[in-house]
Amino acid sequence: MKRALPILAVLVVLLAAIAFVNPFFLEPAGFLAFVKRAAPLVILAAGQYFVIVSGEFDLSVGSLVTAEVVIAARLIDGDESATWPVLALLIVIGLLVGLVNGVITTKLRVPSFIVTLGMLLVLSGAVFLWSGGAPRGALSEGFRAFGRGGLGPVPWSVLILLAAGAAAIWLMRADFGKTLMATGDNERAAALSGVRVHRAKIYAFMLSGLAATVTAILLGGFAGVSAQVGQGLEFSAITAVVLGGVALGGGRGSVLAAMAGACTLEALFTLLNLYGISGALEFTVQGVIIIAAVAAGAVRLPRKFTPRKGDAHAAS
Amino acid sequence: MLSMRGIGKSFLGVRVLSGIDLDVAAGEVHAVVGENGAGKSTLMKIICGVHAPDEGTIELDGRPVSFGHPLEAQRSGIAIIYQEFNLLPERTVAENVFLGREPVRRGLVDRAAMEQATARLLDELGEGSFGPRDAVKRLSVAQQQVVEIVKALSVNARLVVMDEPSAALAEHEVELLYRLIGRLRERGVAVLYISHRLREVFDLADRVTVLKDGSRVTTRPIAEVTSDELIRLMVGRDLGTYFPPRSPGAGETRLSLRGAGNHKLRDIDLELRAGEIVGIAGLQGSGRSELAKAIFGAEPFTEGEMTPSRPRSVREGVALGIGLVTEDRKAEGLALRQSVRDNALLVARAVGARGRDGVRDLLERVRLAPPRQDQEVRYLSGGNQQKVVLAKWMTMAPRVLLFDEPTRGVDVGAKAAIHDLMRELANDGMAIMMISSELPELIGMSDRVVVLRDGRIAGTLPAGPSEEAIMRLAAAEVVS
Amino acid sequence: TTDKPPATQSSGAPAASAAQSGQGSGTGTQSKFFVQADFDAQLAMRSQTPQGPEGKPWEQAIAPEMTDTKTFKKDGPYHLCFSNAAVNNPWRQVGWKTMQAEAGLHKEIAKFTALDAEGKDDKQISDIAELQAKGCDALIVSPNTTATLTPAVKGACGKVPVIVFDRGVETDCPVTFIKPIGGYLYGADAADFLVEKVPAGGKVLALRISPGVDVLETRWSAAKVVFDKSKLQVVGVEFTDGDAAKTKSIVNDYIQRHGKLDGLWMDSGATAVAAVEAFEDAGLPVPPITGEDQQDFLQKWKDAKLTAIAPTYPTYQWRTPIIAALKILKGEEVPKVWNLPQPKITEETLPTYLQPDMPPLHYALCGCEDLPGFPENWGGKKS
Amino acid sequence: MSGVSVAARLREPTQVVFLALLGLIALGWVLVALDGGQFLTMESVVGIQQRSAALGIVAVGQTLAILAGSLDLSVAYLISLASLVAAEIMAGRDGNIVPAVAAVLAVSALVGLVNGLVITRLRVHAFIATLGVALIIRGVLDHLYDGPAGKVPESFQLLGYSRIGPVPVSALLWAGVAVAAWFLLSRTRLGYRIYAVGGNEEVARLSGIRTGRVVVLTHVLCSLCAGVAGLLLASRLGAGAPTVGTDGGYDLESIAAVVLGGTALAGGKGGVAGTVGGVLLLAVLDTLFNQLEVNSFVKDVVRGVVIVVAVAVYARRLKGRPA
Ligand SMILES: Nc1ncnc2c1ncn2[C@@H]1O[C@H](COP(=O)(O)OP(=O)(O)OP(=O)(O)O)[C@@H](O)[C@H]1O
Ligand SMILES: Nc1ncnc2c1ncn2[C@@H]1O[C@H](COP(=O)(O)OP(=O)(O)OP(=O)(O)O)[C@@H](O)[C@H]1O
Ligand SMILES: [Mg+2]
Ligand SMILES: [Mg+2]
Repeated sequence: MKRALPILAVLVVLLAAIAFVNPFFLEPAGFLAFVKRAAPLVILAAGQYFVIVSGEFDLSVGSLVTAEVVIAARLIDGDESATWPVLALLIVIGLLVGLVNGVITTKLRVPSFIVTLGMLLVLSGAVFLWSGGAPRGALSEGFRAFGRGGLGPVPWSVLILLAAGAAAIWLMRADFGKTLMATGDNERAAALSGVRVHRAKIYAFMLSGLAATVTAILLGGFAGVSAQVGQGLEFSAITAVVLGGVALGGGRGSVLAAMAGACTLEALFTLLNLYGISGALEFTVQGVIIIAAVAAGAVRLPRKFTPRKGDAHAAS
Repeated sequence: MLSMRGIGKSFLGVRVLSGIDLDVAAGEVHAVVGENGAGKSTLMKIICGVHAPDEGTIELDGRPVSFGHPLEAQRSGIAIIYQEFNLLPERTVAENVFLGREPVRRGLVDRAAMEQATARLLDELGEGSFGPRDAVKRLSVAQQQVVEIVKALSVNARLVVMDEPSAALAEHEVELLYRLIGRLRERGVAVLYISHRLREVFDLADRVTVLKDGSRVTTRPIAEVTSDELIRLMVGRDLGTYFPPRSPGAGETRLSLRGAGNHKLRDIDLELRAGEIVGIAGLQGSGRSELAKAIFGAEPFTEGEMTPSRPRSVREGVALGIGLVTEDRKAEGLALRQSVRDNALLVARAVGARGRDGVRDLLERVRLAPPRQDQEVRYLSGGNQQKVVLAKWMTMAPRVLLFDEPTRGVDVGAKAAIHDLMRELANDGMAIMMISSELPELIGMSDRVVVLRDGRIAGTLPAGPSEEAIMRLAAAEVVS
Repeated sequence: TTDKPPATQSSGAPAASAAQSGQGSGTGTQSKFFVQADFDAQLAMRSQTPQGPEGKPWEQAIAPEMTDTKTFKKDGPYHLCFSNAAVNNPWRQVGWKTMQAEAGLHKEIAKFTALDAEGKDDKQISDIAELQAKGCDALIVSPNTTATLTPAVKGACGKVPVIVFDRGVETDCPVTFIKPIGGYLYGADAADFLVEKVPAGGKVLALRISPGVDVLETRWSAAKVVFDKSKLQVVGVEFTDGDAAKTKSIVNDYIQRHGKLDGLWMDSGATAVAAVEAFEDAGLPVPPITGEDQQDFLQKWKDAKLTAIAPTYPTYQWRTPIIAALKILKGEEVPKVWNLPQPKITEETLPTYLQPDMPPLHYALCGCEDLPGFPENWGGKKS
Repeated sequence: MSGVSVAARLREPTQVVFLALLGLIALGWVLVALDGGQFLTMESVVGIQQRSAALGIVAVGQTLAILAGSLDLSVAYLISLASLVAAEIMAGRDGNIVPAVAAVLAVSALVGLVNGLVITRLRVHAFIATLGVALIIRGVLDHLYDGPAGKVPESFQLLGYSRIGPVPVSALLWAGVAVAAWFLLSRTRLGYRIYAVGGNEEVARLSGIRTGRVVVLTHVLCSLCAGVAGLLLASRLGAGAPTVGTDGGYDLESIAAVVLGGTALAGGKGGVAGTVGGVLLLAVLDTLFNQLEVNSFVKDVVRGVVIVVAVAVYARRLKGRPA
């Protein structure tokens, strides 16, 4: 909580700025709409957080999201009764991709940057190979409900976000989170204390895969089938996590702050949009703000690229 | 030649040094001693331009200097052997020695000159076991320390700072170091020498400065202090007897090895019994650490028997009730950016064990001072860090605890506390194995000393052996 | 084509520059891609009757000016080569399938070599060079970008007959350039529809994919001309990157800001359904909207009884280059610029184009129904 | 050199990548022969060189950044920017070539300087710093351009199209850049320091190296390489294009090539020779795919697998040795 304070403060300022321009934002419906929009990235960032805090990267989440949506559409093909089996299958796929990422990273000692870059290529190639180049089929209404519908006035995605956020915070307080954090901080010391460091990292990758699945379900539900859903999400998620003050390289930062970082990023987009800095220069502003925020918040962050000693697989 | 006045330094608002005055004359060996965290390394780093002092002045030959970067200190003729290892494993010896000061000819690096100069320095040191073109990653710890020394010498410095240069050296290598320092002194080079081994201080130094809690206690010619007095100045109290009394007798066998071996070890027969402290002696590279890691399951035995059973992994070792206090606590023992509490609970969490409420009591029991649980471990002094490592294992109430150099780089006060604790644990029925390169400690603490040589047991000596007896077994072929 | 004003006067930030536009129609400055003569020519073709076989629009041509090809005449069998810009979106996907099927129809084609440039200009340049060395009898090029592929195409023209389609190049060295009427007509058709259906003063939102794509720029610039003359108020011009989620969010924002919208202009149909859903989710009636001939939109149109129109950029144009190549190699004359008819789908013609068994991103005007392998090869189900 | 040390050298990743390259060529030859074609024709050799030149030049720069323990994700947008600056200033006139090249190099150096300063002075992780700079350039590009612009005169297009015998000028340019970088790394102080900073920044600093300067200089060099690649692409396209860098995927692909060449992502280990091998490997793979007309989705899958497998092989080889 203490570590999340600076980013929460930034977030509050941004939200206030939004509300200033757009008073509708202060109404429950307006605010819920914002949370709903932010939910997929926040969940994805929470997943990415586990990987980053364990000292690794997951660049494959964007293409995993795309793949999951394309797979869902083709398998469901508009058939309502296929919804739940396919949802289950998607979760399995997400976990499996995480498992493969994790196993190759830990057991074959390939830097995760490369593993997940490879996975990005493989996923995007394979899914379109399978679907013939463009998405086919259609999502069912039942599937779409998670991203579109709601429980009364509260969108499902907001509820899912709350549940996912609570689960992530709980996980980081549990033994798993504490040992994962120690692993990211000093892998060798953790291993010599009996931590199953490989398993912990593999779980982290699987959590990231799971988060990508949930994100895919929410995004696919929100907007339907598209081949672009996941484009660039990996960089947004990593940026969000780092904005939350989580150190690349591992062992430091809180999951709440990472999620707040994602909200901040989303609020930033909204704000830029509201102020009419749409389109072109938006990226420039975004770039400047990200650098500034990280520079301001990260005076003590290590800036080297996974240079920890005893980290055998960082050497290729 | 070097004169410092009123040096002060704070890290993140914590005062580490205040009002330090220090003078070093040409051709003098000036020892700096003090407890862990007294500020010795910090002071040295200020001299070498790593840290800038918050206050105070430094004069070199009467001219005030202020170094913004190690490079500037280097250019003023100051060289340093850092406490931490400071080499690039992927590069060659010569490249490391001339790192940042590569000789150039017509704008290009002159490899030949670099390698010749390195070879000459290695020769001077009588080091023939490796050459300038060897990659540092293939050298042993002791050889790497020699490279560090060569690196400092190659600067042709007027002042050489040595921050615990002997910590990784075995006795005969320390001899080499002695001779080297003697030669530097003859050339009129000043040496600032830091060590926790008081014997070295008395052997080498002309004067000694004692630091305590970031302040200078005194500076005296070495002839005017005794060992006990020096300890009192450092710790602030008399330490009395060095070692706690031995326990009356050993209990049941907790662990036994029959013909155990792996890639480094051969035919190890060993028994560890409840209530007993077994000391392990040997030269650098004799396989002491390997033995501890093999018993623990980190680098398992591949042959022979071990009862109750042979662990194939760390977790199996932990499940057998074995704990290992590693020799390098920063690299292998602690997650430095996590809190004291999280580190103390690491083993318990890793194996999903209960009993986490007792952490506070445990931290008090290991005499962590002050026992703040939420502090990040990296801000603790070496001795306190070692106590956290101990607490980490005690949460599991292990049946066998292996200590690898438990007091390396630990000050005398913390050392005594750790010794007391080890004996206390043994008296409570734990079986303890202790590796140490410091023979007095090994002799004082052990109920039995097992000497390793080349991965085999060279012999076992009863309680209270002489140093000569140990060395004869450890270095048989050197003597013959 | 040196009539381009400096690039710095771009339409990159339409929303921001809207205020400077004297007319206050909110459409911003005109695109540098706009060429009045081409605009007029395309709109004129709207009313012209195409020549060619009935029911085979891919063989028809509007106002053709024939060019002689006797010099290229040679005996079969032929080796045709194709440098494709990319197969990275459903439109190109459907087109590429169609072209392959068309090539399969002709026994004279002994070999059909195709290289995919994966959307990289540099690779397409190498690809064209590589194809020249393969002994092709004719080279078909679908350029990735207009300006940058020009040197490569020029280089190839001297060696083999070159056929360019979809997007042109800045040289007239190819034997024929095949295209539907064009983007101006597309954009104007859509805008005219809104002008007709939306009451005067109504608020229109224009959604574009991304700036700088010539075939899309013409669509918007034509719409701009139409809107500027109308009484409609364009409240925003936004880029969606073809991203459905972004589209939905943008429409949502506009609904929030303006209470409601009266019309929705889109430069392509890819995200039309997402835009429709934004209204549905907000519990508002869907205003008149323009889409494209993709099945998901047509389906939505029918299901939600939308007031809509779907201009097209027909994928059947992918059949024509094969046909043209054969004609050229047989010495038959072909149009120098082959303008294919470009129909629009209206409420009346909707039922004929809606094919429920085809995938949602399938383009209705593929002209592929009579080709072997239909519908499975296009991802459809046999009904 | 004794036989033992030759064998040891063959275990180095750099050598492995060239062995893999030979293996791939053999495999390609067989596959294409089975398909009824001929693999390494004159045209495809020229094609391989031309295809790899731009990526090769960027990858050489990226090698420097990675060796110094950093990395550069901004190269793709910088390439686009460079191509536009070049084409706009040249504006089709021969006389403007020199100022255009100078301007491109200046802009590139500036971008590298910013990257380096953000990393060293503001202490932002290289990943985020260069990603941020990439976004900044992207915004500027999007704002100023919405399509190809400028014109490269015919004389400058010779750089991209002409060749000396079977060797394209662009390949010579690449070779020149690679040799210069190799020379820099193995013979100059800066090169030694790049290895030192990448190997362990703290050690380098304590040894009297101004690590900040080294990182900044490395980034300037890396960006200059990207600028040169941009010039080359402009000469091939005949114009500047705001998407030429990103379409080519030069950011991630150059990192992949470097790693494929056996340079450690963590820095301090590897070299330019490996990178050249890595780039050639990717280019031969591409040519093989082209000859077999493999669809682009299969290519992605194969490329992904190759990269991961290669690095896994390097990791295995290192495992067998004493630490
Ligand atoms: N970079 C730093 N940031 C924060 N605190 C530091 C830093 N370096 C040293 N300290 C703190 O300063 C104090 C003095 O440390 P220093 O390393 O100088 O002690 P020392 O006398 O060399 O101890 P030892 O005998 O263990 O080497 C310690 O409390 C240490 O934790
Ligand atoms: N000649 C050598 N070459 C490479 N590595 C070595 C060599 N000698 C020892 N090592 C490594 O150094 C570490 C310490 O070695 P070992 O356990 O044999 O020494 P030790 O007797 O425990 O000495 P100490 O504990 O004082 O370091 C081990 O990790 C070992 O692999
Ligand atoms: Mg110290
Ligand atoms: Mg040891």
